[in-house]
Amino acid sequence: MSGPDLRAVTLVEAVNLALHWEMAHDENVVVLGEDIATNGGVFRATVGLKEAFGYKRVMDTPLAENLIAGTAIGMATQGLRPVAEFQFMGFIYAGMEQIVSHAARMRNRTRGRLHCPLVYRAPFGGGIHAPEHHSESTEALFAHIPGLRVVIPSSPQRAYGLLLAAIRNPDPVLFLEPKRIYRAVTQQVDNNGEALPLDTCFTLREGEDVTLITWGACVLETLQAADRLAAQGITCEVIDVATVSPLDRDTLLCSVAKTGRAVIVHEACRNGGVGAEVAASIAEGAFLDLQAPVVRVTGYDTVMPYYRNEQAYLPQVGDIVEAVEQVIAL
Amino acid sequence: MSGPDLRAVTLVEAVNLALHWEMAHDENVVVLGEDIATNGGVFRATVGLKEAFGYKRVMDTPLAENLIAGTAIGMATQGLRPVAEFQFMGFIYAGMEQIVSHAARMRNRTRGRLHCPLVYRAPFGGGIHAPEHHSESTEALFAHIPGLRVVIPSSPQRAYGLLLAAIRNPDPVLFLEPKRIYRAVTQQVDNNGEALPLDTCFTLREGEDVTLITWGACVLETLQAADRLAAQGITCEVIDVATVSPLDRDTLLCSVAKTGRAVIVHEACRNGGVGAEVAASIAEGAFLDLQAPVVRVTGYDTVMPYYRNEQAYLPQVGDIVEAVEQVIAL
Amino acid sequence: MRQRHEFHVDSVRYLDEHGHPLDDLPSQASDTERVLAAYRNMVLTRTFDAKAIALQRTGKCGTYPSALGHEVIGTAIGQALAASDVFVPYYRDQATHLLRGVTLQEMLLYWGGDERGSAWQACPQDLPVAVPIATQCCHAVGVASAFRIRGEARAVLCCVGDGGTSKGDFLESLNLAGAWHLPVVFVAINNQWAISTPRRLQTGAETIAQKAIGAGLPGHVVDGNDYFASVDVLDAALARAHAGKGATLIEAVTYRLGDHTTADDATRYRDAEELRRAWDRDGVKRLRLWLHDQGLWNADLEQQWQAECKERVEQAVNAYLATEPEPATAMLDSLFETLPAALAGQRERLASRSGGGES
Amino acid sequence: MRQRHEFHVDSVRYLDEHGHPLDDLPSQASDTERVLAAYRNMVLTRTFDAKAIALQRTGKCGTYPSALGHEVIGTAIGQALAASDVFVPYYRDQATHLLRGVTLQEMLLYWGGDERGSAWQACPQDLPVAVPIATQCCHAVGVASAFRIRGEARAVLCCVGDGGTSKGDFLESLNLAGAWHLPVVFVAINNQWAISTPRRLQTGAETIAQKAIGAGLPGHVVDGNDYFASVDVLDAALARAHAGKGATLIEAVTYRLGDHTTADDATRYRDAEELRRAWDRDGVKRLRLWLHDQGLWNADLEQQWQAECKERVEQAVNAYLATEPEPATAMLDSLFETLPAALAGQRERLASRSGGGES
Ligand SMILES: Cc1ncc(C[n+]2csc(CCOP(=O)(O)OP(=O)(O)O)c2C)c(N)n1
Ligand SMILES: Cc1ncc(C[n+]2csc(CCOP(=O)(O)OP(=O)(O)O)c2C)c(N)n1
Ligand SMILES: [Mg+2]
Ligand SMILES: [Mg+2]
Repeated sequence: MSGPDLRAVTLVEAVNLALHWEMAHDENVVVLGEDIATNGGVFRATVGLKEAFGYKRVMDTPLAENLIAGTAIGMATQGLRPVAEFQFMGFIYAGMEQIVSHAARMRNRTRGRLHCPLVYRAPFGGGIHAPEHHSESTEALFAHIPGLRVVIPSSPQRAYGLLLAAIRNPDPVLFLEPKRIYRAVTQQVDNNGEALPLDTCFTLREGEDVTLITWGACVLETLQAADRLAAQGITCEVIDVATVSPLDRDTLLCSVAKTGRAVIVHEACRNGGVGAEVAASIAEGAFLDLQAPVVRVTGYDTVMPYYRNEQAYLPQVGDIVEAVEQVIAL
Repeated sequence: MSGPDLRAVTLVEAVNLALHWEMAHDENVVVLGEDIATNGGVFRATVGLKEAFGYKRVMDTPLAENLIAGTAIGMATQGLRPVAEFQFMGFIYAGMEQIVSHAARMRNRTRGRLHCPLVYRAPFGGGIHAPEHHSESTEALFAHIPGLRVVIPSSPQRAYGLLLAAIRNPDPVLFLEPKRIYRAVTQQVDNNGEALPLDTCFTLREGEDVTLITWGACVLETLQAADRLAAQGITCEVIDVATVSPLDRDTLLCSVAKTGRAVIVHEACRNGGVGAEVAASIAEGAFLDLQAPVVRVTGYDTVMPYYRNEQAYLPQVGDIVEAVEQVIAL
Repeated sequence: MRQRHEFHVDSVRYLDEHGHPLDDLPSQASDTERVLAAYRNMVLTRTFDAKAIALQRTGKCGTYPSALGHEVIGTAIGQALAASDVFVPYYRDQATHLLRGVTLQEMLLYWGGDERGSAWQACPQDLPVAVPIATQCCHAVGVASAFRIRGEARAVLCCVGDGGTSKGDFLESLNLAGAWHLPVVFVAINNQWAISTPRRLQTGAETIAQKAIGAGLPGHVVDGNDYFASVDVLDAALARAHAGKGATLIEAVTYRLGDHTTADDATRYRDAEELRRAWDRDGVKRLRLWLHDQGLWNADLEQQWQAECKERVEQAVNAYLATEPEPATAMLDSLFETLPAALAGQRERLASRSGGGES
Repeated sequence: MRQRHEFHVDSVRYLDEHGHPLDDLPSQASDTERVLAAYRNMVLTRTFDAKAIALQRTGKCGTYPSALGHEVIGTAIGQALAASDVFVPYYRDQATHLLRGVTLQEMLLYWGGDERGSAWQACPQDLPVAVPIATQCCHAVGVASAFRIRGEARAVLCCVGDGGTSKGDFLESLNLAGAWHLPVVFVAINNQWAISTPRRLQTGAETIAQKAIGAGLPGHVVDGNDYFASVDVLDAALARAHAGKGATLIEAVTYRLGDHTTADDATRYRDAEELRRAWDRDGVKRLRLWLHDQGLWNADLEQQWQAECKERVEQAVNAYLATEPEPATAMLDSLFETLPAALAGQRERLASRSGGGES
């Protein structure tokens, strides 16, 4: 090819681009899910794949998430690299037994004889005025499952690079796409098939006073909060965790060693969210560095309200700013 | 009745006693699950119920956990108080969608029009030399679900009193029974129908130097560790969390305000376990009281090994002692 | 040595596409009041439906699933159910909800993103709309079990889409209904599509009704655009349930005449010609033609009723639009019967923020 | 206007309880070597089974599910499968595993609480034992899909218990097999019990085979204690799958002659008389009688073969008992292909503790 294939794309387009790239370069990659072939996915993430790679490799399934999860496992044990879509994260629970009891365990169970190089994709999170069950952020349920990676991109570039890494990874990855920012920004992506590293946080912004730790759509509000705080002379280090499990504690602890303060931001409800693990890890690992308690800015411990009240549930820029001011004041 | 009906019972017998009491006193209580009627449950927790209350109220179901979970919801919306058994916690995942998306949400969804006064019982935890999937401790998955209570007894008395409370509770309760200690000890239980409070930690032992926080079967090793440490002149406050969600943070914070140190013990794997929430809550809420980092003694971040190696996975008394010595040294 | 075990399902139709009887009509056809009430409910549903879509298009309502094409079977279900029965819906049962007494305003609140839209006053035991496909089937057998346990001669009717019949919940529930002889009627609303997935990709079975066989239940295919066939089969199945004779699966064949929801664009995956042919089989038109033929209906009555429907819908829309959102604290207040102490702080925080919006 | 859609399943038997043909035997009966190999495998399975139970009773093995009563169908499956096919077992398929090349020692390791018991050398593509009931059915359709996608003429055979046929996984997978014309054969091993739950409480259906109908698949009932009937139906179903003609459901009727597992006591819930009658229908005895009648087997051969089985099992037990447990670090080493950095500390901790036992 001549020169880089640069494209200005949204996050969801980057997902689509990565799928196209990998299907073209690895014939073992197949895609399955509800409405993903002919319709191209309800969010258009898989559009064009069926036309490019045929119905054999791009499969509309019957409506059964447990079946989708389990079929992908069966495929993966035979050397395919299935990328299975849950139409919304709110419908992943029916697939839980397959994910927890099989996808995450097949390699360990068979001492490496069989393994599951598969990706489960699901749009997740609230803020798009959707009906009930269309706004889930339950990444914590999966982060607790040994053998499973949970990866969350928060920009088009990271969506592209991390999805390629996820598909190439020899072990199962739950790839959660923050649908609130599916089309929020456009970024130049070099369509060169280069993956980004898994298991690694991305430091989006360096700062001295406080470490802001977040992932997914909340990266947006967190960066905005960092801007506002910069105007007040407070510099924030902003870290996108990206792989929420296994957790790259080193990057987090290094940052807190420098700043002495941490604020965690996530949309999921607080109790038992991934923020709890992050906070516990920092509180333990950076005990002597901490000048203030690790604070969490999160959703409330309740069901995501229907859309008239969903903004009242979601962490806002002001909440993050307030939390930072609080920990700085200590 | 004349005088108290005192009985020396094991934990699993206490469960059985509470079920008998409540079925006798509330005709809306019904029991369902696999092998629970004629066979009396694979652990004998439901033995005698079918004979006492008939097959109409004590139902052997077909083999389908999703169905069991959902059927109980339907029953509960019509005023019954179903107590549904998952034969092992390792088989609860198929019921996850019903639990997360319906049991925990029905009241909120209908603004109180319908609600789910039901109990899901499941034996959980390892250490009984069982095959794969029979040793799960994934309470964290459920603790993160708003609208659901997660209750774990750790003695015959608490099994009796908490199960009564769970059945009478107007909202769904996941009642996890630590099967490793199903028959470990016998305790006098007064079969008087008196419930114990939910949402409340139980302080099993008072101490000054460190707070040991645990639940379920690990209460046993934690108390043993406290004994050993007492011999070294270290006094431990031992708290049985009992209701792991919603979490009684007040009791925990009060204790740490006194001791300045906390060690959390649980059998589930560490990453994203309930210990993370406990640690994060203490690190935030007792920041100024803490003289040492909050430390967790837990299972490893892996699938519970088959039984030849399960003891290597499970937290041992020595691990707890070592952790306490560590935090005391700081 | 081979032995054969034989099974069957039947399929039922009474009216052709022009509203002409193909056969003697069932006795329900002579209940003029019932038939007219049915027709009126179909038109009301259709009027509401069009309005809800319009509201969504102008940002005044959330994603909405049109019931266009479901009016006949939905109405037949609403009529067949006794008030004391329990209806377990999926999310495209507007026609039935109306007959159960759910108000237009409640329906608007629900799709307008307000939980109070499920706090139905008129049918407090009916289950709310189930969004996770087929999950409601398990609730239906639970409700039916409750009736059986208490010895009540009540029945449950549960709807599920053709897509939903592929999901374990439906199949497991059907099986339990058979094993426990439960008073439940499952109606699989086969509208030929599950979003973009055509019926033929859901299952290799010739009919959905035959899924009853694996559960040991009777199965019927009915033309869900044929009001008389629908009421006939439904009445019989509910009578069976009320009499303690067990469960039934009915496949109601119809067609989703609209997009899947307002978030969907069916032209991406659906043939215009197929849609046109489906309109020829529209059951509302079919019943209107029959009523005309009987002299029970005419253009004037139609115009009057349409005007009345518009008026009712308009009033409901106004009431809906005038409804203030709940305070943000509502998100915690119905989670448990009593707010656990652990959540008190969060409630205070919500209460202290005006509306909970951006600060 | 009513129409009827008709369906059927058939049921097949060749031998009566005394090993006497009820009909002309299928061609497989003339393949003496195959029949003798089958009988030998049944006896080996039964010998192993008794030993595993004895080991458990003396604390040398974990909870073990006896295959007593499953030897015939399990052997027939093992013979019907081609080496290049994939077997997707549940947990009572010892007879089949042996024919796939799984070693007695591997089986002991597995039930003895050692993960290496699933690292099968001889059949690396077969799926491991599935403990969560019916979940393996979804894997089976996934494996079959992989074959179809790659255009390979290989087939998958998946076993599930009668209890397992109530679980969504089985029903969903059956449906997919029908919708996608997958090269998969499901064998529902109907041994009349799911722990303490009798077959009649699992489903109201007269047969399990008829669950095929709802998926648009052919269904067969076969006497799973009748070797000839079993191989006949299995060979045909696998031939169908290999030829790309789609999936089949076979209900193999047998009886669980033992307790559910060594942790169970079936006398609590099962009638002694029922068990006695089931022994009359034992398929191993039945085949032995037939072999005797043909002059292909006799008491001497029986004694020799039993001795050989005992010897093989004894050797495997010795090897098993001599196998050191894995080091504790093994619990992390196969979790991922490469240990993530986040787990390095935990691995160090495990490595630093001698065996990881109590300190
Ligand atoms: C468990 C689950 N998976 C996916 C979805 C997303 N979804 C909503 S409707 C739908 C199609 C349903 O089709 P069908 O059951 O035929 O009902 P219809 O919409 O045609 O009335 C899907 C896939 C969902 N709501 N629940
Ligand atoms: C999902 C799940 N639920 C429950 C169990 C516990 N359990 C193990 S075997 C069994 C009965 C299975 O019966 P069946 O499918 O008929 O097989 P069989 O044991 O009779 O061969 C049960 C309930 C399990 N292993 N998995
Ligand atoms: Mg449909
Ligand atoms: Mg069985």
